Amino acid sequence: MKRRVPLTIVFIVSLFMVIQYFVPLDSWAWMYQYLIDWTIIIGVFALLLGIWSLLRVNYEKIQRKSENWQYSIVTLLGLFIMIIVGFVPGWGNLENYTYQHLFYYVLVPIQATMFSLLAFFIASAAFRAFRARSALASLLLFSGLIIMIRFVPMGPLSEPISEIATWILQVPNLAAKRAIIIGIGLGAAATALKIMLGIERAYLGRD
Amino acid sequence: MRYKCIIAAAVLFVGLILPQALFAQEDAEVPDSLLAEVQLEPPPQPVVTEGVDRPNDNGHKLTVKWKYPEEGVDLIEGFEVYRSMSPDGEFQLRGQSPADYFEYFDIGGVDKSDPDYMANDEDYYYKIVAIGKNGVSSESEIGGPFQTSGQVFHTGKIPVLIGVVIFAFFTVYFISSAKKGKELYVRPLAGIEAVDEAVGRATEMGKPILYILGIGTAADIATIASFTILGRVAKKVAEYQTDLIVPCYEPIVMSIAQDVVRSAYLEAGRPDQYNDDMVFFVTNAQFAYVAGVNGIMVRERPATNFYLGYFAAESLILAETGNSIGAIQIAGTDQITQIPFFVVACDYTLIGEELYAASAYLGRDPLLLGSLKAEDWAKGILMVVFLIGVLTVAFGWDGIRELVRVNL
Amino acid sequence: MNIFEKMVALDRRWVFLFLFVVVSFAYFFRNSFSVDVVTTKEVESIYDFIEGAEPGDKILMSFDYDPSSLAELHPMSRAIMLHCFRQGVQVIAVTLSQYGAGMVEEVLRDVSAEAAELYGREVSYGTDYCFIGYRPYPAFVILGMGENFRVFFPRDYYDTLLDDLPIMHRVRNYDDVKGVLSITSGTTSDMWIIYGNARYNMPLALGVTGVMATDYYPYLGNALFGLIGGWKGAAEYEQLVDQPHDANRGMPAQVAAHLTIVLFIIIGNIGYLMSGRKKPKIGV
Amino acid sequence: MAARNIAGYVVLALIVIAFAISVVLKGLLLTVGAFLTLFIFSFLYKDNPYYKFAEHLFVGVSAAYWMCMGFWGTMVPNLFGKLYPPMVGGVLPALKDNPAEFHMVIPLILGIMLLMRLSSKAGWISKWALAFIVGTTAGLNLVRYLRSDFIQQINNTALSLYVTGATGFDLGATVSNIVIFIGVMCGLIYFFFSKEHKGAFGVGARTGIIVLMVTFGASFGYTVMARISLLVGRMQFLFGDWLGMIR
Repeated sequence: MKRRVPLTIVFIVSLFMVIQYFVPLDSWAWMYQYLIDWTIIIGVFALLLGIWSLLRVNYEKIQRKSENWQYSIVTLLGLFIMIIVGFVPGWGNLENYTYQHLFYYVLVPIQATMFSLLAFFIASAAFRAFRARSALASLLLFSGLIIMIRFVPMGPLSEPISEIATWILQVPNLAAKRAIIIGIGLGAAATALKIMLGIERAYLGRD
Repeated sequence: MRYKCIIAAAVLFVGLILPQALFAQEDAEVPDSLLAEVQLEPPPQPVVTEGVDRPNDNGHKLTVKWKYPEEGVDLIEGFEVYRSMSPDGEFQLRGQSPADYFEYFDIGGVDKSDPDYMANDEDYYYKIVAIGKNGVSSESEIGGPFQTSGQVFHTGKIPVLIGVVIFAFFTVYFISSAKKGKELYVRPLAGIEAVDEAVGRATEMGKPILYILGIGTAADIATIASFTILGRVAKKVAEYQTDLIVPCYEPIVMSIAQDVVRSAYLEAGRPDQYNDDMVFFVTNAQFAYVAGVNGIMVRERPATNFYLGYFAAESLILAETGNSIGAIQIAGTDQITQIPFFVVACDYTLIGEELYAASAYLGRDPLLLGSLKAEDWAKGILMVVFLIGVLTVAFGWDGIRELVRVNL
Repeated sequence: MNIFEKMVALDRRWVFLFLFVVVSFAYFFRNSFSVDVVTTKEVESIYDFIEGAEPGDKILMSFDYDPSSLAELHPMSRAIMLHCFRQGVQVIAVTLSQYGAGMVEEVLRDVSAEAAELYGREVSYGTDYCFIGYRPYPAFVILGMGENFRVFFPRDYYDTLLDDLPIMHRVRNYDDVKGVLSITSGTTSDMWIIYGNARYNMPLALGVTGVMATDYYPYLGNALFGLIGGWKGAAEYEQLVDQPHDANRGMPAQVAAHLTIVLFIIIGNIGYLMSGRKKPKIGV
Repeated sequence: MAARNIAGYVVLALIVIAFAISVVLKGLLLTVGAFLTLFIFSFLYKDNPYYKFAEHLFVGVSAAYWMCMGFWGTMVPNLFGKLYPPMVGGVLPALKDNPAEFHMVIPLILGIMLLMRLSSKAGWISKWALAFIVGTTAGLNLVRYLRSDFIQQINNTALSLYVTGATGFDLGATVSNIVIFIGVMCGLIYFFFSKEHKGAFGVGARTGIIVLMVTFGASFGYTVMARISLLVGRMQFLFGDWLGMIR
């Protein structure tokens, strides 16, 4: 019972999803839309599980006074303030001033800055890894360098470099990506099929 | 008498000469007004020819077509399309069409509550009105009845159906032959061979192992493959009694990962060592998650980092931070744009399909391995098709594209 | 530890610091020196395409991005539109991005005003450009526009009948425009290729973000006649139309950063080769 | 140790002073954004209390942000609003008069099932909800991947290995097409799992990985541009919007 019901649900629902792709009728389209809507709603319920886990982990850190426990207070404060601001009865929606400003002046700058750290990390990764250690590494180094140098005005050399760069992007790039995409397509389809048939079931745990 | 002569002359002048003078002045207008009178005739009549249901859809749409004489095109502004549910009912304007375009695609509402609703399998009548440039228009005879209907099967998708059937057949065939105990060879994957070593190293150093499932949902194939690998890693970790940290981006992924790890500990005979705090939720904002995981890395200093699953731009931030703390890093994703960053910054990278294969490989489950064989067969077939494609093109036939065209 | 070993083992924070200093320097003084951008064929071919158009020709521009990619994609949108208005080419704008409509409206208004000022003529809605709006499900919209623009857009963004706009007069589908340019930050570029070009075979070019660009190079020459990738592509176009702006101003920082990284790679390799140290090969 | 502590306090004091000055000159909001930006950048040097602060704040606030978005953006209009429209009349008057859609009970039940996992006894029932989600997307994925990543690719196979252009035989294009053909074939060979990479097959796989490496290098090199743009954007914020040094 504990195993069979979930596997049956998986089979029926997934089979429906496969068949509906080929059936353009209204009733099937509606059913499809319902299923998608439902999964989104279940996903929101799941957020509660997430928040619960977050609360628990941080609460325990504070209680046990484990290393850096003070910062867990910051997390919980941020969480509560944002929730209160977002849920205060009567404010009723997310257009309210405080909520929007917390978003624009706390979330957005941190997010953008985290993202921009990539500029530094891409440089350090290139410095460390682009070395002629082996034949393969040298190829990586060579094509990476060609593409980067393309940026720099180099007088008469610019033209041929730009040609080689474009060729790499057009030819080997196409071949490699196509091979990877085909592999991914097959692997993903096979995994999906295994899930449908109940062969791949690690996601259900073992109890 | 003289009097009369003057009056007569005046009358003559007014009656004969003045009009002439006036006409001379308005020379440009004369032919125009004359023409207008001629042109007040209505433009030619359109003739409704057919109403075609659009194939491979859910109905509610119809293409009305009509004929129109070529000489009429220049005389009209365009057409108006009217529709009714009975030939003598009230006709409603549906839309316009340019003068040189003789069909109209009538899209009705799908929902019964929609005022624009157009029912399937019911009669509709159309009337086309040609609007003349002179303001006079002419109506066609009523055309119809036409019907629109939904189709049960989308014929444009036949290649996909064939693909699904063939692929499912291969998979089931090889899985069942694997079940019968046929030995299947699977080539070694460096990244997966390294798992044991990586866990062992962490144990020796007394440091934890960090396992990142990426920022996909529980439904992403990459995440599901990663669950299987996580199960394997967790079992090893339990056997070696090392610490495991699994920070999660998505609550459902977290729930499943908890089950997977708990099961692995159970299997390793150490259920008591598992607790839910090993697998926890951080946040489901991409860069907040990265910030949190970065913090964990620099503070907990894991000996081994696994990045297996769906990754976006954060891949390099994680892998570089992981590198800076000297961890062994094993990565794998099916996101093509992120693979280069993992290849550059990690010790081992599973490229695309290798990630899915790894889950089968680690499991050593004949059922899972059987499907790898099926994938290889599909690849083989594809290579043959490529070859045929190249050969046929060399001989001047380009039909292979048409055979596999999917029409939405 | 000799000098070469030091070069190999250089703390990555030196790389960070150097990069930060160089980029801020280049950015601070971006107006003091200009970089001569080397133009590439894939951008030139879009330029030539519009340059070769007759006044009165129309192109369809699909702005498939939203405000989050505005900074990266706006410069190319602007440069292309300015070029169109300079040539008297009429622009039919559409967006397939859910949050794009408001932004496109603003972009069109700003650029048309700028063009009017630059070229000293009136650039007006309905004759020089129009905006037909947004519809969901991009694949279907692209297919539908191949039949007739009016299938999904009977009226423009401002609720005017398409037939009432002089620019749309006798414009039915892709056959009646000279080409399609999609400026995109998402997956609509694939759909333009699969459902637009493969099905209707109209000339198609893309403007994409820097991260996406490598995915579309393979289509150059078959599905695409041109491709503009990120700031570099935009800077090239700005230079071609002789209207250097945001993208060109960003170029000194870009060139400096690229040079810095190349320099560090060279240092690393010299150190590596001279010190003769063997490290584990990169893993695959 | 004492010296380090003192240094730490001096830094803290300086930051507080700078913060105060900035609040006076530029307003609170911009100052908060700017300081959080600097805190995150400080991670590049090393982990420190300021980064920890920004990081933990970010985690808490973002988790709550998505929670609120999920509630107001999905639950209210799509669940409550459809189950019992009058309930959300206060916030979404447009929905008030819609008829109730009772099928929405299903996700409600599945959602509650999912939450049951917090209980140790009834936890197993949460798997029904998981099965529903996984099943839905597994079916979708099967067709989607086969169509776009497999069948679509056959569409692009019919290459000519002998290209003639306007001026006769086109050597460049011919070479390119041959490289593409061999590259795709060898790439596929690399992804064969059930055959040992030995002999001719091994040569093919080796060639495949060479093509992959060239591509990875190129993708990496090309991405540098996009990442530098991000940094320039942050500089614009710090030096332009905040400090007003550049325009």
